[in-house]
Amino acid sequence: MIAGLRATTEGGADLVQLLSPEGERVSHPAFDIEVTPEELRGLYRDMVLVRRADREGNALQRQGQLGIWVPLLGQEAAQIGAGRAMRPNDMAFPSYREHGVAWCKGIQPTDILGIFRGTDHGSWDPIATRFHLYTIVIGNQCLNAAGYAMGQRFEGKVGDDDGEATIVFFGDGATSQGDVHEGMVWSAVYDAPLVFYCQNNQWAISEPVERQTRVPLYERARGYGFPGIRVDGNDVLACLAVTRWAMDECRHGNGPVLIEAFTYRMDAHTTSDDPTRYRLSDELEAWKLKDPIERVRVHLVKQQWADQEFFDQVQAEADELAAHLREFCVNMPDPHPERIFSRVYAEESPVVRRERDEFLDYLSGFADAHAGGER
Amino acid sequence: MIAGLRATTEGGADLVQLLSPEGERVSHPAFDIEVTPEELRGLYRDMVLVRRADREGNALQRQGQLGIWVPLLGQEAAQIGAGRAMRPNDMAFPSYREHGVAWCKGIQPTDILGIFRGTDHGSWDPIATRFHLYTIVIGNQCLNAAGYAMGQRFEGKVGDDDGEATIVFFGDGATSQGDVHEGMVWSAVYDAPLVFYCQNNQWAISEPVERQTRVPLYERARGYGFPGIRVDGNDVLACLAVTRWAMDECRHGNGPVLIEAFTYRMDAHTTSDDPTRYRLSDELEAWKLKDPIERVRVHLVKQQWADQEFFDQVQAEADELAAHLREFCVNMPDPHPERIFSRVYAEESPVVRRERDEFLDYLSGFADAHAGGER
Amino acid sequence: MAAPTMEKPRTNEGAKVQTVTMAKALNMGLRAAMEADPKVLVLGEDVGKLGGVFRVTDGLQKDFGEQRVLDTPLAESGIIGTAIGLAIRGFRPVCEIQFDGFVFPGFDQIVSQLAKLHFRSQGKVKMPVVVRIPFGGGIGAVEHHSESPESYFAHTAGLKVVACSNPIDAYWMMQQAIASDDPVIFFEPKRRYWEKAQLDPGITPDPLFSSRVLRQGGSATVACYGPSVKTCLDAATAAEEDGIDLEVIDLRTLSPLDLGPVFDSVRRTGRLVLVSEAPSESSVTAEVATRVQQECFYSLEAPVLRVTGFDTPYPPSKLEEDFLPDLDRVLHAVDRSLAY
Amino acid sequence: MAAPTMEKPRTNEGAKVQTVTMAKALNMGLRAAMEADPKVLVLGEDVGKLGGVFRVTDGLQKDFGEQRVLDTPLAESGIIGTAIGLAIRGFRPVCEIQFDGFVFPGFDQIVSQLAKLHFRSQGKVKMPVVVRIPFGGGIGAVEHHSESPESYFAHTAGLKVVACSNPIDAYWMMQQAIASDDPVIFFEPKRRYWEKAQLDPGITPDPLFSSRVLRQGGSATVACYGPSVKTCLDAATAAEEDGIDLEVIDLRTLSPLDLGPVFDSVRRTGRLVLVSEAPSESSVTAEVATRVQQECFYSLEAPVLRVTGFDTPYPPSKLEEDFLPDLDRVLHAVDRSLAY
Ligand SMILES: Cc1ncc(C[n+]2csc(CCOP(=O)(O)OP(=O)(O)O)c2C)c(N)n1
Ligand SMILES: Cc1ncc(C[n+]2csc(CCOP(=O)(O)OP(=O)(O)O)c2C)c(N)n1
Ligand SMILES: [Mg+2]
Ligand SMILES: [Mg+2]
Repeated sequence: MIAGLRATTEGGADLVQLLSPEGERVSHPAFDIEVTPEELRGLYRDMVLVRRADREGNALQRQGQLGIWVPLLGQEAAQIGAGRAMRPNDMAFPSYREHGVAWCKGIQPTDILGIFRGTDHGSWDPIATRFHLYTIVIGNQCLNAAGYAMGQRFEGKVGDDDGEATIVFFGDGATSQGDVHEGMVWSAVYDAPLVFYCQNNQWAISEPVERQTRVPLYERARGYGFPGIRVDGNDVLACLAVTRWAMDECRHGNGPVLIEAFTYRMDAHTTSDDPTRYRLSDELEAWKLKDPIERVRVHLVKQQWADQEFFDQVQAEADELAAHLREFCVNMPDPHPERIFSRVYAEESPVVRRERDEFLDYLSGFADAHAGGER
Repeated sequence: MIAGLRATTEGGADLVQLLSPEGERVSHPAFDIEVTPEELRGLYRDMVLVRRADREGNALQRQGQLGIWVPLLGQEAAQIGAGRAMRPNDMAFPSYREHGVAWCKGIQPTDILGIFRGTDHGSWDPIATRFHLYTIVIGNQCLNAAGYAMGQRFEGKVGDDDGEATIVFFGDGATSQGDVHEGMVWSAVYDAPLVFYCQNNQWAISEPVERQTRVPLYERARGYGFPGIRVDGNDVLACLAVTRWAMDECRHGNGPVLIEAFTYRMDAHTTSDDPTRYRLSDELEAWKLKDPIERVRVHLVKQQWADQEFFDQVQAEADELAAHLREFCVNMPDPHPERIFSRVYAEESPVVRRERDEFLDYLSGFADAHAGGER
Repeated sequence: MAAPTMEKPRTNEGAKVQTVTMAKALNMGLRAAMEADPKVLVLGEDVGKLGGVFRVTDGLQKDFGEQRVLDTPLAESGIIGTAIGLAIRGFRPVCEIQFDGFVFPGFDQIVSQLAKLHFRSQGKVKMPVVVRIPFGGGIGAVEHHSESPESYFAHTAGLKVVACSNPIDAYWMMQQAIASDDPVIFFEPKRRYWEKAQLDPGITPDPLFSSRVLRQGGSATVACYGPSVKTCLDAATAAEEDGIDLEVIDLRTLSPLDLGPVFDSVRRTGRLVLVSEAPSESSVTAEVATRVQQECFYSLEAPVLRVTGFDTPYPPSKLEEDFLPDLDRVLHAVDRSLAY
Repeated sequence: MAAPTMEKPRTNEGAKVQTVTMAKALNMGLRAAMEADPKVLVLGEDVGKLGGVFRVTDGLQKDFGEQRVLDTPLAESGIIGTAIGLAIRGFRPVCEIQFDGFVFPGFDQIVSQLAKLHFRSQGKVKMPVVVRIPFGGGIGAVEHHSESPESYFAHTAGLKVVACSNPIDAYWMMQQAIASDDPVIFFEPKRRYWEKAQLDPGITPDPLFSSRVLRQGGSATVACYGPSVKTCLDAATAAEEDGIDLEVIDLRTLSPLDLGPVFDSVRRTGRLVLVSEAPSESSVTAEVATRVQQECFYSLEAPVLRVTGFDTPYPPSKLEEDFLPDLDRVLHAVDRSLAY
């Protein structure tokens, strides 16, 4: 790195934190919230289940059941905090790692498998669930989200406490893309009710965040004239509080807002990646001490808000979820070749129709080879 | 406009100014410079000549000698100030309106005509003159300039007072483009010796600057971690001082820097444009009081740094330049059809060769129609 | 579900016949679509107060307001990318790209999102987005203002691509494109903006994705689109004097191609000349030629020939008369075809 | 002035023969070019410490330092746009685009600047930039990682476009592309990265912009490039058993096309099948077909046929075996051609 100093594990003085890595409640002048024991148990459960599903996804890939898996390990608090800050009418635009946000929007982990098994490009209904399909081309979704949020505004759905808002997820690496910039320009100029939620997990594959910026990413917002906040992305309470505030700002018409959730990618970039080639295990060890789930568990115990039975039950639920996921995955049927030509357009194209007909005709010449697959 | 208030003619408290519209010297704590009478006369002469050439370009277009003209009227100080801040080894990347910067880099106004007459896409040598060809696709040049500046750094040409630097010109509208953002990201991360020189002339064709941003454009720099300065773009001394400082910062290795030259496009966007459709003449009248040349003239007179003879002589020079420009323009030969196929590649392509041979052969069938044109 | 409009477009019976330029016809088409559906938005650079640099959106912001006709920030990825988001929200955005050469900063959003979202979501997300692009040369402009980028889009699965060639088509095709639930890249031949025709809003137009025989003839077939259509019709008129009887087909839709009429014609004439301003390599004309030699193999009496812009960057405008296919070059190719 | 290297490439006489994968051969080619010229830089995402997601740049940063092998910020327009600036400054940048589908954010800089600066400046500015793109399907990847975007570039005047198909070509073509003073879009068939061949650095390679007959035969000609070359060679082997003798041509250069060997071959065989993973509409295979029907009109005994990816977005990977041209589909097309 030519410029800048690397101090990955420290978020700096501006970091909003409500629950320390040691499980202590910290107060914050601007973003404090009250949580009930039940709420906190719910957040804990979310994180444990999401992590379990994530680990199962990883295992399924290792066993050849998935082509690739994109782990969220370490980012559970950032995602569950943000996800639980959303209201049903709020819209989310994920990148490709937001299995935790998906969970909060009611997308089943099984719905996500198809992308990574290669049977579909995303199977859920983004309109009905208000959770857009995963976007793989880095940064694209920031503009799509800006447009959607502009639409919320144009429809008069913004301006009071019943307003709607949108949240878009992207990584630290993504901040370099022109589309993310343009998304910020548009949102600022059109007062779009959009929360830019950057999970700074310190790495863009092998590149540390210093390859993308000299200064903390939340400061980017200043240049556009809207607030930027850095939150402890491993603190589910802080993520919840800050995102809830930001979404509320937006639904009241005071958007956009940038949130930088300062977190860490504890696993590889994807199952195809080998992080030992570019980062030291020390770093991972330091971050393990800030584990997003552990601090909640400690706090629940300290406060006597949860007993062993609760933890056991969550564990059992997690195991069940994982078993279900595995069961579902190994039984997923291969798609039928006709699927190649399916719904390319709303109004079918004669070109696609010709190619489909010719190809199916060609296939019918083979007695059995291509018999399988679901239509 | 949904957000923001428009106060076009006011640059705000942070505006760096050294010469008021009334021709009074103003001192500035950070950017003051000493100029000799001779220097100031030189700047005056530059601006008068450049304006005269610009007006002649406009007239030539009106008379059908040029296809289009892009006037710089009103931006003489912004361009001459920046242009005269450059050293011979410094590189400049213009957009399409920088006839004044071109002048400072030794490009003759006649060299520019071909682009607007349609005989070439830029006739000067960007390597020898260190003035890149005009870039028409908004924003592209910011990345090209960042790369060039990185190259200066990689070659070890940065780090002391003999260092080199690069300056890139773009408009207020351009700031919305992804490429401008990426140029800032790259320059910041690689400490590129690059001055981003935004001429905020208040308009991007028909769109006021509020369509691009909520906050002053110079604040954009903060988000990338380098300085942003707003200078009175109609004050040639302030532009010179701030740009000289910024270039020096860069050549010493402290780049990049963003300068927003707060100015006004006093004419149409191009000769094809009709600004009466979108802006009030009041605005123009207000800006006329801030004319970049007039204030220097007043100052020269007040200080008794120039007499009538000087002004007459500059006027005569200007008229001569205009006459030469006109003479040159009307005598420009049309290019030969072979030029279509000329130097598409460094190593000729057989496809282009075939098409050229076939076409010239085809043309030779016409006795005279296509005889003209210079090879 | 197919867009309802393709088969039975809305007709404006009772509206009166008038002489209009293509720019005006496009404006009227936009206006009709905006009146018919409050979800239709227009976005682009200078489309509002100025009415677009070609005045195609003239008066729309005044009548429909700033929330339906948006002067956007200056960035094409932003225009396309937000239009996609608006479409996800249920709007039907019509984007204007100011000139052909400026579509490229928005190319990624077009190829990666606009073209793919319907397929990706298997129809759960519709993309009724129109991208209007004034295209082609002949107006004496500087670089990047005279290009013919249609092949990039025709090559992109998931997009539909059309080009109008006259005011009447312009009026109808614009409304049909906006009514389509698929993304349509809509090419407008800018040097034909000021040509006039009698527009009868009472008729029933042809479907959007269809080509059309404009002139019947038996000597050879000439297929073209956009700005070249007038050139080819003029060439046909000139050829008539030499006893050559050209059939002229306006392709109108470049993706999907509607080649039925071309095949029929070539089966009769045995000869085909394709005309386009775009560079030839890996282009739409190459696709048409390939399909025709395949489908009309036994009918062709000469190879399919092309008259196109050259495979060079667009030249300085003093050379564009040479660069662009003109009447002489078309006739020269016809002669070559007939000589086989 | 032509780049000197095309005719007389630098040979490494004395270097020893070894068995290498294509990924390794590319790595060796890059290394040789970097050793030969200190102005050669490598830039891209993850090309440094990681050595690229396919390890093609493995070890280069370690040996040449961070100023010659740059892990760039994550933005493709930035990678191409700064490479252009570096080229103006006199460097010879080699950009890596991580996967085919991610070249589009950089498309504008490629089309508007990289392709046009030489022509714009009439040679005063050279653009010796190589853009490496791992392309094609068959690796079971998620969306955007299996595309074949070569036609977009072949259609763009001012660019040169090549595709290697085997380790030996990979080694030489990479060096030749870097030595070229023109911008070269360099396609690497990613599913062939791990295939091996014996590399003899002592030989004199073919020129970069040339196609090559890989297998002679008289029944029909099959022309292909990149990942399809192996498929076609396998098909030829299979066809042999049925007494069908296929001539297989590796096009290698997609722009400019080097069709002399194809014309020669078709004049002998009378039949041509083109194979490519890219969608067919307005593509490179369309261009080849069009040129061949024009140049070999009287020799063709069957229309030129194409076996390509379909005109649909790339499907979920469980379907890619069906999407991609395979041995059976190639032979099926050969049969259809022979049936004419
Ligand atoms: C336009 C584009 N370029 C490159 C890639 C390949 N790629 C996938 S993820 C990734 C790194 C992203 O880093 P970041 O934005 O920090 O998100 P994270 O993966 O860390 O969540 C890259 C380079 C891509 N998907 N899209
Ligand atoms: C990518 C791109 N989009 C659109 C245009 C058309 N266009 C030319 S100049 C201009 C406005 C530029 O405004 P600004 O950046 O403020 O510069 P100014 O012309 O005011 O100097 C537009 C939209 C273009 N040249 N390039
Ligand atoms: Mg990251
Ligand atoms: Mg401006």
